[in-house]
Amino acid sequence: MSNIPFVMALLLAVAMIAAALVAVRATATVGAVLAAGLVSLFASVMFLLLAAPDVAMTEAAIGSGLTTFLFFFVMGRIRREGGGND
Amino acid sequence: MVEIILTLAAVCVGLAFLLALYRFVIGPQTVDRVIGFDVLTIISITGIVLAALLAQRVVYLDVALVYALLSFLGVIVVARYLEGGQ
Amino acid sequence: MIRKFASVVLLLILGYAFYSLVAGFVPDGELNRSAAYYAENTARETGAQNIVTAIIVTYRGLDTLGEVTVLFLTAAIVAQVLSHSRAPAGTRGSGFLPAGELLETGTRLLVPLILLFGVYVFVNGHLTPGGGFQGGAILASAMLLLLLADPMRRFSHRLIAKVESISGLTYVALGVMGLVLAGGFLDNRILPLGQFGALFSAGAIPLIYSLIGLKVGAEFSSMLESLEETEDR
Amino acid sequence: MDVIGALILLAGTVFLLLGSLGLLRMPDAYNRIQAGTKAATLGTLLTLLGAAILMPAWWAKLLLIGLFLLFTNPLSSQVLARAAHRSGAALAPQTGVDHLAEDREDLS
Amino acid sequence: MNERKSSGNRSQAEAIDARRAFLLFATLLLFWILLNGSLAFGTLTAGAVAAGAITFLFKDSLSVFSGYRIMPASLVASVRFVAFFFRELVRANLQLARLVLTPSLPIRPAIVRVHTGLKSPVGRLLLANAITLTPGTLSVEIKGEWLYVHWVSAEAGAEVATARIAAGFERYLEVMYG
Amino acid sequence: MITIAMTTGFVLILIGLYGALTNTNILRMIVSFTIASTGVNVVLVSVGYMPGRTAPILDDAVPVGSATTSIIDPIPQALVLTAIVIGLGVTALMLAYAYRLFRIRQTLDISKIVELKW
Repeated sequence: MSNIPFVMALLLAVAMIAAALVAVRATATVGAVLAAGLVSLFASVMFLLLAAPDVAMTEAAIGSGLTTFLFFFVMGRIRREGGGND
Repeated sequence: MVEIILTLAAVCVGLAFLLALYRFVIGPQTVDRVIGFDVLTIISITGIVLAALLAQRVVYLDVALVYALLSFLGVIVVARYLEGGQ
Repeated sequence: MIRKFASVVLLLILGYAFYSLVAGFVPDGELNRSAAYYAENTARETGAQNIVTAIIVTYRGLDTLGEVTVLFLTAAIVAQVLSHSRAPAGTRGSGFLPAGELLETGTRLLVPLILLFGVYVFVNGHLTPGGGFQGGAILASAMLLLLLADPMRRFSHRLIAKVESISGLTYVALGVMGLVLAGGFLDNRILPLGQFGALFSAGAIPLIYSLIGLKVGAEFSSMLESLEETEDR
Repeated sequence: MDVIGALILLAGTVFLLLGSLGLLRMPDAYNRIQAGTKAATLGTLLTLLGAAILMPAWWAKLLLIGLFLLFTNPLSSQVLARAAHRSGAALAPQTGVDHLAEDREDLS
Repeated sequence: MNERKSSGNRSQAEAIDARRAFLLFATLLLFWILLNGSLAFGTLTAGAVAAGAITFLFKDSLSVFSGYRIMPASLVASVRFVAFFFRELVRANLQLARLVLTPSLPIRPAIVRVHTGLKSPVGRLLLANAITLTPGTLSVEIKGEWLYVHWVSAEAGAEVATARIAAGFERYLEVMYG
Repeated sequence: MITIAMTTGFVLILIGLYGALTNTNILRMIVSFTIASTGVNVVLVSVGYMPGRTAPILDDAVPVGSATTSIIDPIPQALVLTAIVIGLGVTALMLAYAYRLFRIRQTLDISKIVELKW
């Protein structure tokens, strides 16, 4: 029972590192941005397990939410002007 | 008794998490990654509810609400981007 | 090639430094002195349940004022930079296609609820996790949903600017009132502390956090909007 | 009572697991969306119900999370499926008719 | 809306607008009370102020009850709709579980047209959402009176599809929203 | 728990730095930067964690009297909260300038941008 948060943290650590590797190595920029959002998302669950709900909420709403949205808006503008996808 | 069942539930969540993460990592298209993102967010909500149950703190549930909002908005932003521009 | 080699060497050195940091880390057994002070005195001095909120709004209120100012400057600079790089004629915004009918209906249905949730997050900053910054981000997310559902839609710039400047001004005015009526700049005891745990308690903290929330929401919205803006010239 | 709540919670997580399995096994994007959205919705709803039985004082927040998911989850799946079709995501080879592609010209 | 209206029409439109605003306000206040989980005076006041401001600023917003016909028959239909919906949701998941656990994955997907007669926006949204969550179907696009549905185990014909997919929900939604 | 979180944070910083150093696309560099900043935040929060204690919110679960012995250090949390918000500001500025650079140079690849003046 007391091991559950520990195992969850371990899983999240694996997932964060995998998503970060995807973000760095993926071929398409869209995938990279999504993976970065996912890293922030898992970081926020990790903050919750570290007993920091305030930080978890901030990371979820700002770090994972608005940052990803800003990226997609800029990418939309760049694509509209004929910029390469990669 | 309850503890054993909760541990089993946590195991199921962990397995589901790993499977969805695998789908996210292998792709192959961006749409598949977005689906993986969506399902991972929702599995994270379940994880947050479990964490709140284990820590006996009701305040953690606010973060789950932010997550529900975020999974919706994130998927819609990416979908609108993938639809293509003018 | 040299570049890759150099970066790998740098990462190895950094990795060794980080390893020694992790290996030598010993977690605290009990709270250090400042943390213990906050844990003991927050409830009595500020009446807030959430100690993090008390630190951000009251104990370190001046830093938060600086933070909000930095965000304001960021929004202004983003608008300035983008206005210097006009898009080619005939194109507009980030060029999303018109949305489907279901998304439009869903947006009309969900935006009020999301806005109300944002208001809940920043009004309850002293009771539950969350506060002005998170609530402002949620308000901006609702604006984003409106932008996505109808790319042609334009918000009134004047309304956003007005909300931002009025809430910023009131924020500073409340700080000065703290200087006059209570112990110092941004002191929350200008209003009665009220009953511990109620919505209207903790003096001016809910008011200040609501103002921060409105201001931050307006700043994020204007940031998103200047990225989406029509440029037909 | 606690045991019933925990069992409902377990059932929810089992549905989540099956949904993830479907996500992995299905051949094309649309089928994956189907598997993901159905299983995730029911799985999360059952988890929330189980948590509400275990902790009766939390029912209001849990109810809100459930209602919100019930509205947003199918909507985001629909938007995603529409975007997938518009961006030309491939259908699985065993797919039969595609009326939407036939009607696409007079739609847009 | 038309610029030139007779005064009778205008007052009718105003009454509809007022009703919609009131429904939105009531929904928001209910949402606020559930969020806070308390009925203290201060909480209610703050909620009323916030809900009023949102109702005033976002006039074209809808609530779940916009266009809802308040009468006993629609209340009965709502209850039966919810019950039917949850039964279908559980059935959908069981079917999905069987499908996923079968090694050969016996699917025969297709995108079919489904006819709908609903006019109210909220009703159409509820119909599409319900279809997405029922066994083996996923709504992809809605246009006019046609709904395009991705169907995992397809059978032939638009009539069959309409009868199998949409009719069950439409029966109740027509009573509820008209 | 602390060790896991801290190690993850440091590994994220390293991955982010690696990405920022090896990618040539500006957007990818900004993505790597956000990953590194997330890693820093994880490290900072994990420093403030103490095993067996709970979040610094004094509701029914944590009575005021026993706060000193049952909550974790709130100061790193307040710090990280500020850091996340400022991180978004920095990212927005970087994105705006990247877009400006793209408008002038018509490319996002820094290895194709050779002039110093722009």
